[in-house]
Amino acid sequence: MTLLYFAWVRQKTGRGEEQLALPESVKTVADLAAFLSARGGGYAEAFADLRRVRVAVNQDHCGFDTTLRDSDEVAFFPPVTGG
Amino acid sequence: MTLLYFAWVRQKTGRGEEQLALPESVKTVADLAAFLSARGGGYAEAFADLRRVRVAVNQDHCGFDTTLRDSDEVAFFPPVTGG
Amino acid sequence: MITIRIQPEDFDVAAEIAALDAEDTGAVATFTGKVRKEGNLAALTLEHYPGMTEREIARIVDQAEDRWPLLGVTIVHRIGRLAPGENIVLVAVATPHRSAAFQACEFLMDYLKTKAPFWKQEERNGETSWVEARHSDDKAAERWRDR
Amino acid sequence: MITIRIQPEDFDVAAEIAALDAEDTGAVATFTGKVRKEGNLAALTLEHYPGMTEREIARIVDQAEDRWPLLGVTIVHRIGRLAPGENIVLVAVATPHRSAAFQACEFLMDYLKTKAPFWKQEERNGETSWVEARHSDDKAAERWRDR
Repeated sequence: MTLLYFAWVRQKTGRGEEQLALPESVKTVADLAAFLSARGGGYAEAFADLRRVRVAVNQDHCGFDTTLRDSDEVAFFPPVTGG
Repeated sequence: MTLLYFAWVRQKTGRGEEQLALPESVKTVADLAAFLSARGGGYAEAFADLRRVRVAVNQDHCGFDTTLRDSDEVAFFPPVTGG
Repeated sequence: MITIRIQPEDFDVAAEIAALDAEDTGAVATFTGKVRKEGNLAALTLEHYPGMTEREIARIVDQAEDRWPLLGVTIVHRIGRLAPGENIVLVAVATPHRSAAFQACEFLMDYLKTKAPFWKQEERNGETSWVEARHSDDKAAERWRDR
Repeated sequence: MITIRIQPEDFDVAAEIAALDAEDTGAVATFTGKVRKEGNLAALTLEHYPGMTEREIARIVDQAEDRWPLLGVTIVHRIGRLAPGENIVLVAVATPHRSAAFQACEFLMDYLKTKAPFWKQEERNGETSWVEARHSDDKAAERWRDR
Protein backbone atom coordinates (compact mmCIF):
# COMPACT_ATOMS: atom_id res chain seq x y z
CA MET A 1 0.00 0.00 0.00
CA THR A 2 0.96 3.65 -0.41
CA LEU A 3 1.17 5.78 2.74
CA LEU A 4 1.07 9.57 2.49
CA TYR A 5 1.70 12.15 5.22
CA PHE A 6 0.87 15.86 5.13
CA ALA A 7 1.61 19.03 7.13
CA TRP A 8 2.94 18.36 10.65
CA VAL A 9 2.29 14.63 10.35
CA ARG A 10 4.75 14.65 7.41
CA GLN A 11 7.24 16.67 9.45
CA LYS A 12 7.03 14.19 12.36
CA THR A 13 7.41 11.05 10.21
CA GLY A 14 10.16 12.75 8.22
CA ARG A 15 8.73 11.70 4.86
CA GLY A 16 5.80 12.52 2.59
CA GLU A 17 5.30 9.07 1.09
CA GLU A 18 6.27 5.46 1.60
CA GLN A 19 5.34 2.02 0.29
CA LEU A 20 4.34 -0.68 2.77
CA ALA A 21 3.26 -4.32 2.34
CA LEU A 22 0.08 -4.58 4.41
CA PRO A 23 1.22 -6.26 7.67
CA GLU A 24 -0.81 -9.28 8.81
CA SER A 25 -1.69 -7.59 12.09
CA VAL A 26 -3.28 -4.63 10.29
CA LYS A 27 -6.99 -4.88 9.47
CA THR A 28 -8.11 -1.28 9.96
CA VAL A 29 -6.72 2.26 9.84
CA ALA A 30 -6.48 2.19 13.65
CA ASP A 31 -4.33 -0.97 13.40
CA LEU A 32 -2.12 0.77 10.83
CA ALA A 33 -1.68 3.81 13.07
CA ALA A 34 -0.68 1.51 15.97
CA PHE A 35 1.74 -0.36 13.69
CA LEU A 36 3.39 2.89 12.54
CA SER A 37 3.45 4.35 16.04
CA ALA A 38 5.31 1.23 17.25
CA ARG A 39 8.23 2.28 15.03
CA GLY A 40 8.94 4.89 17.72
CA GLY A 41 10.66 8.27 17.19
CA GLY A 42 8.83 10.69 14.92
CA TYR A 43 6.21 8.05 14.07
CA ALA A 44 5.33 7.64 17.74
CA GLU A 45 5.00 11.43 17.99
CA ALA A 46 2.87 11.67 14.84
CA PHE A 47 0.36 9.10 16.13
CA ALA A 48 0.56 9.94 19.87
CA ASP A 49 -2.91 11.55 19.88
CA LEU A 50 -5.23 10.20 17.18
CA ARG A 51 -7.82 12.86 17.99
CA ARG A 52 -5.48 15.30 16.23
CA VAL A 53 -5.05 13.12 13.12
CA ARG A 54 -7.39 12.68 10.16
CA VAL A 55 -7.27 9.96 7.52
CA ALA A 56 -8.25 9.43 3.92
CA VAL A 57 -8.33 6.05 2.19
CA ASN A 58 -8.12 6.20 -1.59
CA GLN A 59 -8.63 9.96 -1.39
CA ASP A 60 -11.88 9.78 0.59
CA HIS A 61 -12.16 11.10 4.13
CA CYS A 62 -12.90 8.16 6.42
CA GLY A 63 -12.78 6.90 10.00
CA PHE A 64 -10.12 4.92 11.84
CA ASP A 65 -12.40 1.86 11.74
CA THR A 66 -12.10 1.62 7.94
CA THR A 67 -10.89 -1.79 6.73
CA LEU A 68 -7.74 -1.74 4.61
CA ARG A 69 -6.55 -3.66 1.55
CA ASP A 70 -2.98 -3.90 0.26
CA SER A 71 -3.84 -1.82 -2.83
CA ASP A 72 -5.07 1.16 -0.78
CA GLU A 73 -3.63 4.67 -0.69
CA VAL A 74 -3.80 5.81 2.94
CA ALA A 75 -3.11 9.42 3.92
CA PHE A 76 -2.65 10.82 7.44
CA PHE A 77 -2.89 14.55 8.10
CA PRO A 78 -4.11 17.19 10.58
CA PRO A 79 -7.60 18.71 10.29
CA VAL A 80 -7.63 20.77 7.09
CA THR A 81 -7.06 24.55 7.17
CA GLY A 82 -7.45 25.76 3.59
CA GLY A 83 -9.75 28.38 2.13
CA MET B 1 -43.71 72.32 -2.60
CA THR B 2 -41.98 70.17 -5.20
CA LEU B 3 -43.80 67.10 -6.46
CA LEU B 4 -41.91 64.31 -8.22
CA TYR B 5 -43.28 61.29 -10.08
CA PHE B 6 -41.38 58.19 -11.14
CA ALA B 7 -41.89 55.14 -13.36
CA TRP B 8 -45.53 54.44 -14.26
CA VAL B 9 -46.77 57.15 -11.87
CA ARG B 10 -44.77 59.64 -13.97
CA GLN B 11 -46.22 58.18 -17.17
CA LYS B 12 -49.78 58.53 -15.84
CA THR B 13 -49.38 62.12 -14.61
CA GLY B 14 -47.53 63.00 -17.79
CA ARG B 15 -44.76 64.85 -15.97
CA GLY B 16 -41.76 64.08 -13.77
CA GLU B 17 -41.87 67.21 -11.64
CA GLU B 18 -44.12 70.10 -10.73
CA GLN B 19 -44.31 72.94 -8.25
CA LEU B 20 -47.41 73.31 -6.09
CA ALA B 21 -48.37 75.79 -3.37
CA LEU B 22 -49.58 73.59 -0.51
CA PRO B 23 -53.41 73.72 -0.76
CA GLU B 24 -55.26 74.56 2.48
CA SER B 25 -57.14 71.27 2.38
CA VAL B 26 -53.90 69.26 2.34
CA LYS B 27 -52.48 68.28 5.72
CA THR B 28 -51.03 64.82 4.92
CA VAL B 29 -49.68 62.81 2.00
CA ALA B 30 -53.07 61.07 1.76
CA ASP B 31 -54.76 64.49 1.43
CA LEU B 32 -52.27 65.43 -1.30
CA ALA B 33 -52.96 62.21 -3.20
CA ALA B 34 -56.71 62.93 -2.99
CA PHE B 35 -56.13 66.52 -4.17
CA LEU B 36 -54.07 65.36 -7.16
CA SER B 37 -56.48 62.55 -7.97
CA ALA B 38 -59.33 65.11 -8.10
CA ARG B 39 -57.62 66.68 -11.12
CA GLY B 40 -58.95 63.69 -13.04
CA GLY B 41 -57.41 62.15 -16.20
CA GLY B 42 -53.95 60.66 -15.73
CA TYR B 43 -53.78 61.94 -12.16
CA ALA B 44 -56.93 60.06 -11.23
CA GLU B 45 -55.42 56.94 -12.83
CA ALA B 46 -52.09 57.39 -11.02
CA PHE B 47 -53.76 57.60 -7.62
CA ALA B 48 -56.67 55.22 -8.25
CA ASP B 49 -55.20 52.50 -6.03
CA LEU B 50 -52.92 53.86 -3.29
CA ARG B 51 -51.87 50.33 -2.35
CA ARG B 52 -49.81 50.39 -5.56
CA VAL B 53 -48.15 53.74 -4.79
CA ARG B 54 -45.25 54.53 -2.47
CA VAL B 55 -44.19 57.94 -1.22
CA ALA B 56 -41.05 59.70 -0.05
CA VAL B 57 -41.02 63.08 1.70
CA ASN B 58 -37.72 64.95 1.51
CA GLN B 59 -36.12 61.76 0.13
CA ASP B 60 -37.17 59.52 3.01
CA HIS B 61 -39.61 56.64 2.55
CA CYS B 62 -42.72 57.41 4.59
CA GLY B 63 -46.40 56.64 5.02
CA PHE B 64 -49.49 58.37 3.63
CA ASP B 65 -50.23 59.74 7.11
CA THR B 66 -47.10 61.94 7.03
CA THR B 67 -47.85 65.64 7.66
CA LEU B 68 -46.70 68.01 4.92
CA ARG B 69 -45.17 71.50 4.85
CA ASP B 70 -44.98 73.85 1.88
CA SER B 71 -41.18 73.45 1.67
CA ASP B 72 -41.36 69.66 1.27
CA GLU B 73 -40.22 67.58 -1.69
CA VAL B 74 -42.82 64.85 -2.16
CA ALA B 75 -42.25 61.93 -4.53
CA PHE B 76 -44.79 59.33 -5.66
CA PHE B 77 -43.67 56.07 -7.27
CA PRO B 78 -44.39 52.34 -7.54
CA PRO B 79 -42.66 49.83 -5.22
CA VAL B 80 -38.99 49.87 -6.15
CA THR B 81 -37.52 47.22 -8.50
CA GLY B 82 -33.80 47.92 -8.68
CA GLY B 83 -30.86 45.66 -7.93
CA MET C 1 -13.83 53.05 2.52
CA ILE C 2 -17.40 53.50 1.32
CA THR C 3 -18.01 54.01 -2.40
CA ILE C 4 -21.50 54.52 -3.82
CA ARG C 5 -21.92 55.26 -7.52
CA ILE C 6 -24.95 55.52 -9.79
CA GLN C 7 -23.84 55.50 -13.40
CA PRO C 8 -24.83 54.51 -16.95
CA GLU C 9 -21.36 52.98 -17.52
CA ASP C 10 -20.41 49.38 -16.84
CA PHE C 11 -18.13 48.48 -13.93
CA ASP C 12 -15.01 46.32 -13.62
CA VAL C 13 -15.36 43.93 -10.69
CA ALA C 14 -11.61 43.33 -10.35
CA ALA C 15 -10.86 47.07 -10.23
CA GLU C 16 -13.61 47.63 -7.66
CA ILE C 17 -12.25 44.81 -5.47
CA ALA C 18 -8.71 46.19 -5.77
CA ALA C 19 -9.95 49.64 -4.68
CA LEU C 20 -11.56 48.06 -1.60
CA ASP C 21 -8.26 46.72 -0.34
CA ALA C 22 -7.57 47.32 3.34
CA GLU C 23 -4.84 46.12 5.69
CA ASP C 24 -7.02 43.74 7.67
CA THR C 25 -9.01 42.34 4.75
CA GLY C 26 -9.29 38.57 4.95
CA ALA C 27 -12.52 38.18 3.00
CA VAL C 28 -14.17 39.89 0.06
CA ALA C 29 -17.69 38.95 -1.00
CA THR C 30 -19.20 40.36 -4.16
CA PHE C 31 -22.57 40.18 -5.82
CA THR C 32 -23.16 41.10 -9.44
CA GLY C 33 -26.71 41.35 -10.77
CA LYS C 34 -27.11 40.99 -14.53
CA VAL C 35 -29.83 41.29 -17.15
CA ARG C 36 -30.84 37.70 -17.92
CA LYS C 37 -30.86 36.60 -21.55
CA GLU C 38 -34.41 35.32 -21.67
CA GLY C 39 -36.69 34.66 -24.63
CA ASN C 40 -37.97 37.92 -26.03
CA LEU C 41 -36.40 40.36 -23.58
CA ALA C 42 -34.74 43.08 -25.69
CA ALA C 43 -33.58 45.37 -22.88
CA LEU C 44 -34.17 46.74 -19.41
CA THR C 45 -34.27 50.46 -18.74
CA LEU C 46 -33.42 51.58 -15.21
CA GLU C 47 -34.89 54.82 -13.88
CA HIS C 48 -34.00 56.25 -10.47
CA TYR C 49 -34.66 59.15 -8.10
CA PRO C 50 -31.46 61.24 -8.18
CA GLY C 51 -30.46 62.39 -4.74
CA MET C 52 -32.69 60.04 -2.80
CA THR C 53 -30.95 57.01 -4.33
CA GLU C 54 -27.55 58.00 -2.98
CA ARG C 55 -29.02 58.94 0.43
CA GLU C 56 -30.99 55.72 0.71
CA ILE C 57 -28.01 53.55 -0.23
CA ALA C 58 -25.84 55.46 2.29
CA ARG C 59 -28.46 54.71 4.97
CA ILE C 60 -28.44 51.02 4.05
CA VAL C 61 -24.63 50.94 4.27
CA ASP C 62 -24.82 52.65 7.69
CA GLN C 63 -27.12 49.89 8.91
CA ALA C 64 -24.72 47.24 7.60
CA GLU C 65 -21.81 48.95 9.38
CA ASP C 66 -23.76 48.82 12.65
CA ARG C 67 -24.11 45.06 12.26
CA TRP C 68 -20.73 43.92 10.91
CA PRO C 69 -17.09 45.08 11.05
CA LEU C 70 -16.85 46.32 7.46
CA LEU C 71 -13.45 47.38 6.14
CA GLY C 72 -14.82 48.53 2.80
CA VAL C 73 -18.07 48.64 0.85
CA THR C 74 -18.54 49.44 -2.82
CA ILE C 75 -21.97 49.69 -4.42
CA VAL C 76 -22.30 50.53 -8.10
CA HIS C 77 -25.76 50.61 -9.68
CA ARG C 78 -26.24 51.25 -13.37
CA ILE C 79 -29.08 53.30 -14.86
CA GLY C 80 -30.35 53.71 -18.41
CA ARG C 81 -30.91 51.09 -21.10
CA LEU C 82 -29.18 47.74 -20.52
CA ALA C 83 -29.09 44.82 -22.94
CA PRO C 84 -29.36 41.15 -21.90
CA GLY C 85 -26.07 39.93 -20.45
CA GLU C 86 -25.10 43.39 -19.18
CA ASN C 87 -24.30 44.12 -15.54
CA ILE C 88 -26.89 45.98 -13.46
CA VAL C 89 -25.49 46.19 -9.95
CA LEU C 90 -22.36 45.38 -7.98
CA VAL C 91 -22.07 45.06 -4.21
CA ALA C 92 -18.59 44.32 -2.85
CA VAL C 93 -17.76 44.01 0.83
CA ALA C 94 -14.38 43.59 2.54
CA THR C 95 -14.22 42.25 6.11
CA PRO C 96 -11.68 40.52 8.34
CA HIS C 97 -13.56 37.16 8.24
CA ARG C 98 -15.79 35.41 5.74
CA SER C 99 -19.06 35.07 7.60
CA ALA C 100 -19.48 38.86 7.93
CA ALA C 101 -18.59 39.35 4.27
CA PHE C 102 -21.33 36.98 3.07
CA GLN C 103 -23.94 38.31 5.48
CA ALA C 104 -23.25 41.99 4.83
CA CYS C 105 -23.23 41.49 1.05
CA GLU C 106 -26.58 39.68 1.11
CA PHE C 107 -28.08 42.24 3.54
CA LEU C 108 -27.00 45.10 1.27
CA MET C 109 -28.54 43.42 -1.79
CA ASP C 110 -31.79 42.60 0.03
CA TYR C 111 -32.14 46.21 1.18
CA LEU C 112 -31.09 47.68 -2.17
CA LYS C 113 -33.84 45.63 -3.81
CA THR C 114 -36.55 46.89 -1.45
CA LYS C 115 -35.41 50.39 -0.42
CA ALA C 116 -33.30 52.05 -3.12
CA PRO C 117 -35.51 54.05 -5.53
CA PHE C 118 -34.83 52.34 -8.85
CA TRP C 119 -37.46 51.11 -11.30
CA LYS C 120 -37.00 48.65 -14.15
CA GLN C 121 -38.86 48.82 -17.42
CA GLU C 122 -38.76 45.84 -19.78
CA GLU C 123 -38.78 45.91 -23.57
CA ARG C 124 -40.31 42.82 -25.21
CA ASN C 125 -41.45 42.60 -28.83
CA GLY C 126 -41.31 46.38 -29.15
CA GLU C 127 -43.58 46.92 -26.12
CA THR C 128 -42.48 48.30 -22.77
CA SER C 129 -43.81 47.42 -19.33
CA TRP C 130 -42.78 48.18 -15.77
CA VAL C 131 -41.38 45.29 -13.76
CA GLU C 132 -43.57 44.45 -10.75
CA ALA C 133 -41.99 44.34 -7.30
CA ARG C 134 -41.62 40.77 -6.01
CA HIS C 135 -43.05 39.67 -2.70
CA SER C 136 -40.03 37.38 -2.27
CA ASP C 137 -37.78 40.47 -2.20
CA ASP C 138 -39.80 41.95 0.68
CA LYS C 139 -39.56 38.64 2.51
CA ALA C 140 -35.78 38.53 1.95
CA ALA C 141 -35.38 41.99 3.49
CA GLU C 142 -37.69 41.16 6.40
CA ARG C 143 -35.48 38.24 7.45
CA TRP C 144 -32.88 40.72 8.74
CA ARG C 145 -35.21 42.53 11.14
CA ASP C 146 -35.11 39.88 13.85
CA ARG C 147 -31.43 39.02 13.57
CA MET D 1 -19.55 25.14 -16.49
CA ILE D 2 -17.51 23.83 -13.58
CA THR D 3 -13.91 25.00 -13.25
CA ILE D 4 -11.65 23.79 -10.44
CA ARG D 5 -8.00 24.85 -10.38
CA ILE D 6 -5.21 24.44 -7.82
CA GLN D 7 -2.32 26.73 -8.72
CA PRO D 8 0.55 28.79 -7.31
CA GLU D 9 -0.41 31.74 -9.58
CA ASP D 10 -2.76 34.54 -8.64
CA PHE D 11 -6.22 34.79 -10.23
CA ASP D 12 -8.14 37.64 -11.88
CA VAL D 13 -11.65 37.82 -10.44
CA ALA D 14 -13.07 39.76 -13.40
CA ALA D 15 -11.72 37.22 -15.90
CA GLU D 16 -13.09 34.32 -13.83
CA ILE D 17 -16.53 35.96 -13.67
CA ALA D 18 -16.48 36.63 -17.41
CA ALA D 19 -15.65 32.96 -18.06
CA LEU D 20 -18.65 31.91 -15.94
CA ASP D 21 -21.09 33.74 -18.16
CA ALA D 22 -24.18 31.78 -19.14
CA GLU D 23 -27.38 32.70 -20.95
CA ASP D 24 -29.62 32.59 -17.91
CA THR D 25 -27.23 34.21 -15.44
CA GLY D 26 -28.97 36.83 -13.36
CA ALA D 27 -26.71 36.68 -10.32
CA VAL D 28 -23.02 36.10 -9.69
CA ALA D 29 -21.71 35.80 -6.14
CA THR D 30 -17.99 35.62 -5.46
CA PHE D 31 -15.87 35.10 -2.41
CA THR D 32 -12.18 35.94 -2.28
CA GLY D 33 -10.09 34.87 0.70
CA LYS D 34 -6.89 36.80 1.29
CA VAL D 35 -3.85 36.67 3.55
CA ARG D 36 -4.50 39.31 6.23
CA LYS D 37 -1.81 41.91 6.87
CA GLU D 38 -1.46 41.38 10.58
CA GLY D 39 1.36 42.33 12.94
CA ASN D 40 4.28 39.97 12.48
CA LEU D 41 2.85 37.62 9.86
CA ALA D 42 5.48 37.33 7.11
CA ALA D 43 3.78 34.74 4.91
CA LEU D 44 1.47 31.74 4.69
CA THR D 45 2.53 28.57 2.92
CA LEU D 46 -0.25 26.36 1.57
CA GLU D 47 0.31 22.61 1.22
CA HIS D 48 -2.25 20.25 -0.30
CA TYR D 49 -2.93 16.63 -1.20
CA PRO D 50 -2.68 16.49 -5.01
CA GLY D 51 -5.40 14.37 -6.52
CA MET D 52 -7.61 14.22 -3.46
CA THR D 53 -7.96 18.01 -3.44
CA GLU D 54 -9.48 18.09 -6.91
CA ARG D 55 -11.72 15.07 -6.15
CA GLU D 56 -12.91 16.51 -2.86
CA ILE D 57 -13.70 19.90 -4.36
CA ALA D 58 -15.57 18.20 -7.22
CA ARG D 59 -17.64 16.30 -4.63
CA ILE D 60 -18.43 19.55 -2.81
CA VAL D 61 -19.53 21.15 -6.08
CA ASP D 62 -21.72 18.10 -6.82
CA GLN D 63 -23.45 18.58 -3.49
CA ALA D 64 -24.01 22.27 -4.23
CA GLU D 65 -25.48 21.38 -7.64
CA ASP D 66 -27.94 19.02 -5.94
CA ARG D 67 -29.15 21.89 -3.77
CA TRP D 68 -29.25 24.91 -6.12
CA PRO D 69 -29.70 25.54 -9.87
CA LEU D 70 -26.10 26.46 -10.61
CA LEU D 71 -25.26 27.78 -14.08
CA GLY D 72 -21.54 27.96 -13.39
CA VAL D 73 -19.04 27.42 -10.59
CA THR D 74 -15.39 28.42 -10.52
CA ILE D 75 -13.10 27.51 -7.64
CA VAL D 76 -9.44 28.54 -7.71
CA HIS D 77 -7.25 27.73 -4.72
CA ARG D 78 -3.64 28.86 -4.55
CA ILE D 79 -0.80 26.81 -3.06
CA GLY D 80 2.77 27.68 -2.08
CA ARG D 81 4.09 30.72 -0.26
CA LEU D 82 1.74 33.72 -0.12
CA ALA D 83 2.56 37.16 1.28
CA PRO D 84 0.13 39.29 3.31
CA GLY D 85 -2.42 40.94 1.03
CA GLU D 86 -2.25 38.14 -1.55
CA ASN D 87 -5.28 36.16 -2.67
CA ILE D 88 -5.70 32.60 -1.38
CA VAL D 89 -8.99 31.33 -2.75
CA LEU D 90 -11.78 32.33 -5.12
CA VAL D 91 -15.26 30.86 -5.26
CA ALA D 92 -17.56 32.27 -7.96
CA VAL D 93 -21.10 31.05 -8.59
CA ALA D 94 -23.55 32.01 -11.35
CA THR D 95 -27.27 31.33 -10.89
CA PRO D 96 -30.54 32.65 -12.29
CA HIS D 97 -31.48 34.41 -9.01
CA ARG D 98 -29.55 36.00 -6.16
CA SER D 99 -30.58 33.91 -3.17
CA ALA D 100 -29.13 30.71 -4.66
CA ALA D 101 -25.92 32.52 -5.62
CA PHE D 102 -25.27 33.70 -2.07
CA GLN D 103 -26.19 30.39 -0.47
CA ALA D 104 -24.19 28.23 -2.87
CA CYS D 105 -21.12 30.46 -2.60
CA GLU D 106 -21.19 30.33 1.22
CA PHE D 107 -21.86 26.57 1.22
CA LEU D 108 -18.89 25.98 -1.08
CA MET D 109 -16.60 28.07 1.13
CA ASP D 110 -17.79 26.39 4.33
CA TYR D 111 -17.17 22.94 2.84
CA LEU D 112 -13.85 23.93 1.25
CA LYS D 113 -12.67 25.07 4.69
CA THR D 114 -13.57 21.79 6.37
CA LYS D 115 -13.21 19.13 3.64
CA ALA D 116 -10.62 20.13 1.03
CA PRO D 117 -7.15 18.83 1.97
CA PHE D 118 -5.15 22.05 2.31
CA TRP D 119 -2.94 23.01 5.24
CA LYS D 120 -1.63 26.47 6.11
CA GLN D 121 1.72 27.13 7.71
CA GLU D 122 2.45 30.58 9.13
CA GLU D 123 5.79 32.37 9.20
CA ARG D 124 6.23 34.84 12.08
CA ASN D 125 9.54 36.27 13.27
CA GLY D 126 11.43 33.65 11.28
CA GLU D 127 9.54 30.75 12.91
CA THR D 128 6.97 28.55 11.20
CA SER D 129 3.90 26.95 12.74
CA TRP D 130 0.89 25.08 11.41
CA VAL D 131 -2.43 26.89 11.58
CA GLU D 132 -4.91 25.09 13.84
CA ALA D 133 -8.33 24.18 12.46
CA ARG D 134 -11.08 26.39 13.88
CA HIS D 135 -14.11 24.99 15.61
CA SER D 136 -16.17 27.84 14.12
CA ASP D 137 -15.42 26.47 10.63
CA ASP D 138 -16.82 23.06 11.61
CA LYS D 139 -19.91 24.78 13.01
CA ALA D 140 -20.32 26.78 9.79
CA ALA D 141 -20.27 23.59 7.70
CA GLU D 142 -22.64 21.78 10.07
CA ARG D 143 -25.31 24.44 9.57
CA TRP D 144 -25.96 23.08 6.08
CA ARG D 145 -26.74 19.52 7.15
CA ASP D 146 -30.27 20.23 8.33
CA ARG D 147 -31.26 22.64 5.58
